[in-house]
Amino acid sequence: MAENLAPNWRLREQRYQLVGNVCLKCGAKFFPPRQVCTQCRGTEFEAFQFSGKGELYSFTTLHSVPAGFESYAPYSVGMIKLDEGPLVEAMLTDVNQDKLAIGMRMEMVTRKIREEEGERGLLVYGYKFRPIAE
Amino acid sequence: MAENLAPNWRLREQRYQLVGNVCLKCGAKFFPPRQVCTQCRGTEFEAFQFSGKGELYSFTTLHSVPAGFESYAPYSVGMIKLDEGPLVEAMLTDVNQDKLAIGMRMEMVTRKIREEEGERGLLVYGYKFRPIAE
Amino acid sequence: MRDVSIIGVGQTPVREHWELSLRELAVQAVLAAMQDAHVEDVDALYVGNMLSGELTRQEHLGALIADQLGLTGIAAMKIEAACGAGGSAVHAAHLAVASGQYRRVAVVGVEKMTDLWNGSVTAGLAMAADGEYEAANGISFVGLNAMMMRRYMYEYDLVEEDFAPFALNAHANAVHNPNAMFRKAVTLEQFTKAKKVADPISLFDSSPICDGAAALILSRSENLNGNAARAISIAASTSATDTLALHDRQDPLWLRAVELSSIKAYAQAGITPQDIDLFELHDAFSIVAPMSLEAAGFAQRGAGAYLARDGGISIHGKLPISTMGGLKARGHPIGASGVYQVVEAVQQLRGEAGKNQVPNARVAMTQSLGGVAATAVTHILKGK
Amino acid sequence: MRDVSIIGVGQTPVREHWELSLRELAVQAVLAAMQDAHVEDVDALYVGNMLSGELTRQEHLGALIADQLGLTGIAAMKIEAACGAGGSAVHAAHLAVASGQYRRVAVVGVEKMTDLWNGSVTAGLAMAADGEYEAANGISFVGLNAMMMRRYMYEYDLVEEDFAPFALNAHANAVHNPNAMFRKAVTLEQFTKAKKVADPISLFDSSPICDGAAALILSRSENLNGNAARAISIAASTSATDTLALHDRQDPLWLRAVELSSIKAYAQAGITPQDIDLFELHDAFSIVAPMSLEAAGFAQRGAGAYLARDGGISIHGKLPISTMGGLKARGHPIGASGVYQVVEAVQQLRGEAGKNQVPNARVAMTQSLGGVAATAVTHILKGK
Ligand SMILES: [Zn+2]
Ligand SMILES: [Zn+2]
Repeated sequence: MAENLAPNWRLREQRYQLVGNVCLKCGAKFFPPRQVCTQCRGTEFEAFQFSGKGELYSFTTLHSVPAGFESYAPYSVGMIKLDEGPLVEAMLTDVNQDKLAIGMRMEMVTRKIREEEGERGLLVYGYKFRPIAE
Repeated sequence: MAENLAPNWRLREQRYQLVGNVCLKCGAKFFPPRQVCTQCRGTEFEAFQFSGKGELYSFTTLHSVPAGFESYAPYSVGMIKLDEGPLVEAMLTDVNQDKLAIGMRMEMVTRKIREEEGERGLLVYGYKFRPIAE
Repeated sequence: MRDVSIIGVGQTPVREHWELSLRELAVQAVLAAMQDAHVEDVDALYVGNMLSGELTRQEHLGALIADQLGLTGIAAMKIEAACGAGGSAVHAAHLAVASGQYRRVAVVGVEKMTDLWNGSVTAGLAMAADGEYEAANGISFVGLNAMMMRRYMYEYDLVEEDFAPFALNAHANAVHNPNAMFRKAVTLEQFTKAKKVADPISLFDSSPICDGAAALILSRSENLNGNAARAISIAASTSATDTLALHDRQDPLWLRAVELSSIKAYAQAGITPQDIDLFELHDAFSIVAPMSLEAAGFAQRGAGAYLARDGGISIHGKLPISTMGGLKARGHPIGASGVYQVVEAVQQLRGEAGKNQVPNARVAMTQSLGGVAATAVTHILKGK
Repeated sequence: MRDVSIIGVGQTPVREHWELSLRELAVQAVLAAMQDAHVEDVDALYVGNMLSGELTRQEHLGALIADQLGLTGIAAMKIEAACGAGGSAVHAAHLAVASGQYRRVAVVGVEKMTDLWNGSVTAGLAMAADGEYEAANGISFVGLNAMMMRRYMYEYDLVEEDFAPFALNAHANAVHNPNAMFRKAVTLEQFTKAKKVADPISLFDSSPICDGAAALILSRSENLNGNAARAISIAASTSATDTLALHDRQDPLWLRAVELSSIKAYAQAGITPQDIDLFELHDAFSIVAPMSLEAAGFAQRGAGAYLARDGGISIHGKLPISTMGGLKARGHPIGASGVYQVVEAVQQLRGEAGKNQVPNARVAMTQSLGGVAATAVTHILKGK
C-alpha cells in the first residue's frame, strides 16, 4: 500500500476540515459529501464546512486493530452526532477511556491517523475527536 | 503478506520435488496434483514424482514484474513440457536469454523463488528450470 | 419464474484447516453436494467469497473451482457482498435456474482465513464497511458492531447479560454438530467473565476467524431426476441493501435491509413470520441477533433480546435460531456462512439434523448479511 | 426466459482519473445510463469489478454504489471473474431480468487502477491466473500472454508484424471515440519499433492500466416504458470456462471457453458467425484477437491474423472489431471492459457511433474474457 497518494489527496478537504456538502435543491447536509441527495435525488451541491462540534453517540475501545494501525493500539473510536445533523466516525484522542459517556460534547482536531509501512511510508493526517472541556 | 507460512508448507512437496499425482482409475498423470481426474472424474490418486526433465514449450522475459519479485527483474520464465506429459510454468535460471529456444532440453533445480518483504520476511524456495548442457 | 429446489448439500467442517487450501475446501464441499444429489455434472457454478484476493492472493474463483472439480467448460463466477457473499451467491444461482437458462447449478461458499495473521484479516474485514470513512479511520468491523451494541443497550436499557442467551444457545447447539468449530457448551458464568474484544462485545459475542466451505445443488423443481423425495423447495430468495457506512443511517439501530429483504421474502413465499419454524440468522456478533429478530418481524423494536429468554430460541423453543451453532459457534468463514445456513436449513427440513432436529420443521428462513447489514439476503425454504 | 433489452447506456472516459475515486466513477456511469433510459430507479444493481479490494481497500461494492446512487434498499452484489468480471456482471443481470424477479436492473463495470504503483497492479492482475502455480512463480499476466504468443508464432510461422493490424485498427478507431484513453493513430513503423514489454509482446500489443466505469440499464422487453424505439435486444448471453492455468490445457493455443460460449450464444440467438455485423472482442493483448476470431468461428485455426489483413477488421471491413478502440486503445479498466464493450455495441446498433459507425449494423457480438480466457462471456445484441 505504499505511495497511496491520490486517494489521500482526494479526501484532503474532508479529512482536514470536515468539508461535506449541501443539496441545492432541498438543503440536506451531508458528511461525507454525496453525489446524489438521499432526500430528493438532487445532484447539485455546494461544499459545506461542518463546525466539528457535536456529541458522542457511541464508542468502543479496540484492542485487536487492523494492519497499519498497530502503533496506536489500544485506541478508542466513536460516532459523533455533529450539531448540523450527520454522524461521523473517528478515532478519539486526548480521552480517558473510562470517562467516555454517550452524550459528551466533542470537537474535531487534526491528528496523524495512520503511518504506512516501509521506507516510502506515508503519514496520513485527518480528523479525530476529543472531549470539549466544559 | 508476512508469515505466509501455511500455504508454502502445503505446497512443499510440489515445490521441492515436483510431486504431482496419478489417477488410480485411468493412469492420467497430473502436475500440479488434482483432486478430480480431468480424464475420468476419478477421485483416487497416488503421489507421483516427476523427473523434472522436459523441453521448453515457450518462454518470455519480464521487465515489469509483480510486487515481491523486484529483486530478480528482469527475469525469464518458461513453460516446460515434462517428459511424462504435463506442462509446468516456472522461472528460468542459469540461462542466457538470447539463447533460449523452443524445444531446448530443460531440467528442474531448486532455488529461492521469492523473498517476502519486512523483518519477518519469508524466504520461499521452489523449482526453477535450466537448460541441460548437452 | 420457474420453481427451484435444492437437491444436494455438502460441507467441510469449519476449522483452522492448516493442511487444506481454498481450492481443496471448495472442491470437497461441492463433491459432497453432488454426491448427495446423485449428479455428475452441473451447468453453472456460483462461488460466494469475500477475501480470497486479500488473504490467499487468488481471484477468479469461478473458473478455478470449476476447473478443479473437473467441470471445465461450465459457466462460473464469483459473487462478493462482504459477509453476505454466501447468501448472495445462492440468490444469483436461484435466479439462474429460475430464468430457465440453466437446469442445474452448484453454489459454493468458501473462505480461507487462517493463512495470514489477525491484523491482516481485521484489515480485510474492514473492507466490508466504508473504506474511506470507516476503515481509513482505523475503525474495525468489530468496532462498528460494538458501537451499535453500546448505543442499543443505552437506548433500550439493557446490560451485557441480556445478550448471553444468544451465545449460550449457539454453543449448546454446536455441541451436536460435527462440522461446528466450537463444540463446547458455554455457561452464563463463562460468558460474564469473558474478555472484552471491543467493549461491550466480548469473546463469546463474536464469531471466530476460520476456514470452511459449504455447497448446494439447485435444480428446476419440474425435473428432479430421482431427488423428489428429499428435494427442498426455495419458496423465496430476496436481497436488499442499506447504506454501507453505519454513520450514514437515519437510524443506526434499525436494520433496514433486513426488514426489506424479509418483507419481500414473506410476500414471495406467501407466508408470515408466524409460519417460520426455524431461523438461521446472521449472528456474527450477539447484537446482530436481536436486531435481526426485530427487523425481520419477530419482535418489537428493542425487544429482540426478550425473545431469547427462557429458551425461546432453543431447538424446542418458539423460534429456534442458530440450530447448528450459528455463525458464532459453527463458525463464520465469511463468504461461506450464507451457504452453511442454507445447508443446515435443508438438514432440518429433511429431518436429518440429529440431536438438533427441530420437531416438525417444515418452513425455514436463512439470512445472510454483508457488512453491518448493508446487504441482507433472505431465503425461505419449504420441506414436504 | 423472458426477453431482455438494454434501454440505457452510460460511461466515463477511460483515463488516469487522479481526481476521481472508484465510487465517483461508478456513480457517474450509472447516472448517465439512467438518464439515457429516462428512468429514476432500478430493482437491482450488478457490479463488475476485480481489484477494488487490492487496489482501493474496498469490497462490498454492490451496497456501496447502490448507496452512493441514492438507491439504498435495492438488491445489489459484486461479480468477479477477473478481467471477465464486466461481461459476467451483464450475464448475471440478464438472468436476473430473464427470471422475472426483477423488472429493471442496472449493471456497472468499474475499475480504479491508478491509485497504486505498477508492481502492485501487476501482482493484483496475476490473481486472475493460478496463484499457487503461476503467480507464486513470478509469472505475471502479460508473461502468460507472451508465452502463448511466442508458441503461436512458432506453430503458425508468424512474425510480430502479422499482429500489427490489430493494434493499428484499435488505435485508428479510438481517435474518434471521446471516451477512449489513446486517441492517436499508430503507424506500422511505430508498432515495429515499440519497446518489448515481455517479448514478443510490445507496448502496442498490450492494453493500458487505467480507470473507468461503464453502465447499462436492462429491462424486460415486454415493458419498455417509452424506450421501445432505442431499445436493443439481448439475443444471447452465455458464459463458459477453461482451466485457470495455461499449463493445465491440453492445447494452450486453443481458447476452448471462447469456443464454448460462442457456440452457445449462436444457438441461443439462432444465428451463425456470418450474421455478426461487428465483434467487440477482448483484445487485452494482440495475441488474444486472432485466437478469439478462430475459437469464435470466424477463422480457421492459426488463420485469425489473416482476417486482419487489408482492412478486414476495420469499420468498413468484412468483420469490424474493436470499433471504438477496443481494450487496447479505448483502454482496459479490468472489471469495466466487458461493460464498455456492450455500451459500444449498443451505440453501433442505435446508429450513434459517429465517425466509427459500422454501416447497417444490426447484430453485434461482445466477448469478455477472464484470465487467459479461463472465463469467456459472450453477448449477442440485436438492433431494429
Ligand atoms: Zn436534496
Ligand atoms: Zn482418471
